[in-house]
Amino acid sequence: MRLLECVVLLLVAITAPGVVLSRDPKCQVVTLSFYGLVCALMFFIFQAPDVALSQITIGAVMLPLMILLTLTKMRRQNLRRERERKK
Amino acid sequence: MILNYLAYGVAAWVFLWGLYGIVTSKNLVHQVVCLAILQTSTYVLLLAIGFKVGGTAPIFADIPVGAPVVDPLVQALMLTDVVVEGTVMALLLSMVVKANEVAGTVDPEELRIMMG
Amino acid sequence: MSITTYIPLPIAIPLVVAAFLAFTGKWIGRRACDTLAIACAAGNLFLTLAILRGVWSQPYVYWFGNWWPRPGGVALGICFSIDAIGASLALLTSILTTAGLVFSWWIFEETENHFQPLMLIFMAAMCGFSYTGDLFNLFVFFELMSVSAFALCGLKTVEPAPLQGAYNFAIVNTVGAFMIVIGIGLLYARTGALNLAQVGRSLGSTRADSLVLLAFLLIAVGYLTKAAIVPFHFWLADAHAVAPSPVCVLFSGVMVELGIYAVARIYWTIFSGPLAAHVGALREILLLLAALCAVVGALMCFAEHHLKRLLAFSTISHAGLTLAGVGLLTSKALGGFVIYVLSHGAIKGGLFLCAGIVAHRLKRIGEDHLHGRGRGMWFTAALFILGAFGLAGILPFGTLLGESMISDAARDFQQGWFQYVFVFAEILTAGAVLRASFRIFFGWGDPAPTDESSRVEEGPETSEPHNKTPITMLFPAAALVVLGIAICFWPQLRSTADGAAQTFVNQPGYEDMVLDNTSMAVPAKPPEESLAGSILRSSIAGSLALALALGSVFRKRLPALSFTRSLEMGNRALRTLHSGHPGDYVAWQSLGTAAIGGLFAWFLR
Amino acid sequence: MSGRTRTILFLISAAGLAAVFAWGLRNLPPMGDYRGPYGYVLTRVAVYERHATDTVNAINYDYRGFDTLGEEFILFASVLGVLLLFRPGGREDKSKKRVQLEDALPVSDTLRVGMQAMAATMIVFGVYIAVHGQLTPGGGFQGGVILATVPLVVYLSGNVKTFEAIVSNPLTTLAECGGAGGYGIIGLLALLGGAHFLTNFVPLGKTGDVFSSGTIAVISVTVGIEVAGGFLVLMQSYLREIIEERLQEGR
Repeated sequence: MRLLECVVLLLVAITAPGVVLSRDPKCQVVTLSFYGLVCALMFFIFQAPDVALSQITIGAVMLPLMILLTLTKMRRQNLRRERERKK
Repeated sequence: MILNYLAYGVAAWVFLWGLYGIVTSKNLVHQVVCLAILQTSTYVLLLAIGFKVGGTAPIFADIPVGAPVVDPLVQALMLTDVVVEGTVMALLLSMVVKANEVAGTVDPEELRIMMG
Repeated sequence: MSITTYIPLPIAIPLVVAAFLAFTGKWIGRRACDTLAIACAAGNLFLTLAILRGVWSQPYVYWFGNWWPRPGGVALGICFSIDAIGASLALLTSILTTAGLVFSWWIFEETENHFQPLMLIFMAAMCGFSYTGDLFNLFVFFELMSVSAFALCGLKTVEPAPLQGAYNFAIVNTVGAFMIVIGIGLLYARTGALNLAQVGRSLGSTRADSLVLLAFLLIAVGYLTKAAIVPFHFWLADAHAVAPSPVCVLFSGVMVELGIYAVARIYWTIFSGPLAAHVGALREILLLLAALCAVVGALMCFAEHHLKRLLAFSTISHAGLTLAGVGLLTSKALGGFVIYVLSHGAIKGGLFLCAGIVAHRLKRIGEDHLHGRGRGMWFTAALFILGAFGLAGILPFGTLLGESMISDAARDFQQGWFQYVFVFAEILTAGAVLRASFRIFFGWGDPAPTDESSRVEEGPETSEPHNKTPITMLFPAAALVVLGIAICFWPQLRSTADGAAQTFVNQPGYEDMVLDNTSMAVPAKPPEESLAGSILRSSIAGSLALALALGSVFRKRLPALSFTRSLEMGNRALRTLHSGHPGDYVAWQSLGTAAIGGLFAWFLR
Repeated sequence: MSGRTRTILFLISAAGLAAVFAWGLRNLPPMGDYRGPYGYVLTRVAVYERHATDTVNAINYDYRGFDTLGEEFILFASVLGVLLLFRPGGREDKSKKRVQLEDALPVSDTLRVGMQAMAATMIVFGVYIAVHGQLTPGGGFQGGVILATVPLVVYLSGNVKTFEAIVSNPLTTLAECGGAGGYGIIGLLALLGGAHFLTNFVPLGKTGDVFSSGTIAVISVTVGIEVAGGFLVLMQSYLREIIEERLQEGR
């Protein structure tokens, strides 16, 4: 095992708890897409370019995007509910 | 010696952190993300299993057949895994949005309608 | 036409039709969608029946993409290795899907819900799951089955309860699915193979080391989560209570049982060799789990007053009983497992459809609200009561034969105590269903006490009030209950099932058949044992269930019956455990995994 | 269960799980020297047998193509599930008028042109990835996801109308359903020739060509179409409400 591989594994090991511990979903979007990139990097280093490509598209782009949209949708729902309550 | 098992250890470590996140989560969106983290432990494990020191990617465009390559099967499994991740998360997130719409909360503690 | 031509069809055709329906559904209208879906499911019924006939005496191996194994037994492709047990589960799937689709003819008035394509995908996934002979393909179909099940579970989105149910279902099952992936990865690391036969041959009969045990643990826990075995069962009650009735039929009738089937499958193709030295200890661990599950499910079932949730807990209890069929690790009990699953699936499907009829007519599902309002629905009442006795496993029901084989096998291994678990679970589950039907359809006694979940309203599957039960609802319900009885009259059913199970557990024969293309030895049909003990036991269970139901309905008239009240209120601690919190569920799931892992490490080392 | 009890219960089981993992994982073969039969045999025969240089895709779309069929339908089923959950329900939704969409987002022209150029590049890139699956890393799935992000770039560049026109076009749904169904049909076509399901029946061509490797290339493109359609439909079901509300607020 080369140094590079150890480093990227340790990076994964450090970032994962970071994503779990960022309790606010808005922060989590950022940490998650960083984590997705770290995973993609790991796939590249471990000679899995096919998986790396799909990890970038899914893990680092699509998934955070869907979470962002989820949060936006929920914020709008909550605002609407507030407004209706005021009426 | 211990380095040989580092990747397996990292897989178990990420798995347990993912579980911890799901168990202690107070927000359904957070919980879904933790499930995604839990899933990445399977990537780490599969990747480590099929790895070969000095092997290249199993693509024979530039290298001759028979050259040392890493195992292609685990990569095929991981591709399936990535798709499953993306789609299951999309489904779960839409459930969360809908739950927020009809119940007005994303705290699992407050969403307990059915119990006992 | 030879069997080779139509083996892939029960999976491929529903999938293609589902894709077609999902696109054209908007334009061709509701009725055309329904018709096409029902035709497809009925076609699947014939196909699976034909496949069952084809593999009746000799299992059949089908290699996708013509990828036969290489010399030396290296399989690069995926195969279906179909035997009578898998084929009959696929047949059950097709029957229940057809019944569910026919039942849904008059419900779900809105059209854009993609109900029919999802049902077809669900059916195809379960058929593929019961046919496959590949470890990872098993997982793919498991996941396909799960995803379509999550979506179907949350079909009624106007209320929060279905979303909670679907969400909890999805979280717990997905965690289980990842455990399966890890287990598969570990086996692949050891053997470099994914074909069940090849993995099994590669492990051989070398004593299992900790890696193999861990792989077995993770894969088994993943599938037992689907099978709703205590302590992985929490999701089931939440999901079944809120899913539309025709979907519940598939959930309870076959999906849960397929989880147990998968454990049997991987045990007898992969792990029976490596674990041969510890078979006694493993049997005791599995029986303990089964008994715990049966008892907890039965207690919760009697304490429940939400009609569908009550049936859901009865499914948990019966899942425990069926786990014993596999957990005894012998072909006789496995034969009992098959008979039990087939007849229980039909009966439970019929009961859920009856619950669906009640919800359709009366718009409520809590036993307390429904008190006496079902008067006049005589046919539904009759089916419901018949179904209850089917759960008790009395004489003309197929469950009796399954119970007798499992109990006989348990006695063979000095585990005779398990037959009392059977009796206990049968009394409480049948008693609960009878109690509910006495209250709902006859209005006897006082209204039931309310509890947390019976306050949850059943979301309307239809909006207009209905004074008549359409034939499309009554007929499938009746057909399923009749099927649960008819199976008992199949000549020589027990020895046939035993023979099929002997083929199933024949690991060396299986490996040679898949990898070397040999045919399997046809086992001799063992003689059938006397049913007298089982008939006696089940009659006692049936009459005690009746007595218990009458006792709890009329307990105000006789002070001696007040114990039924505490039974009906349930154990407080046990009830609070079913908290509806996904975090709790996953915590229990991890605890269960760790505990079973500890047992494995201690006893199977 | 209170949050505290739950955490304690979990920590106990996590300790147990960690122990069980440590106990089992120590018997894994040391990392970096994998020589299991599957990968070993496959990397030696796949290029000759299938004229595909990317063996990962040879596995995905040929040797274990049946798994991928299941996987595509997992995607398909969950898109159906999301559509089902986000379907316009309830009475007030039905009475709501469809709003007229306008390109309302204020974006500078330079950015808009840049974004459009980016979208065009991504289309080329996505198609390239999708059709070269059998040769180089990538394939239908990855290409499809890249293609699905193109309309999103269009949306961000302010062309809401174009975005809406792309994603609500029945062709998007057709791509999704046709891609998924098409995979099954390609598999069934093999049966007509008397072969088994999903047999590679198209001529294999010359190794290294775009049209080599028979059905691998065909299926890769089919999957690309399905994935692109599927993710577009997903995106649209998430974005539709947001766009509509935004426009109503703008008035």
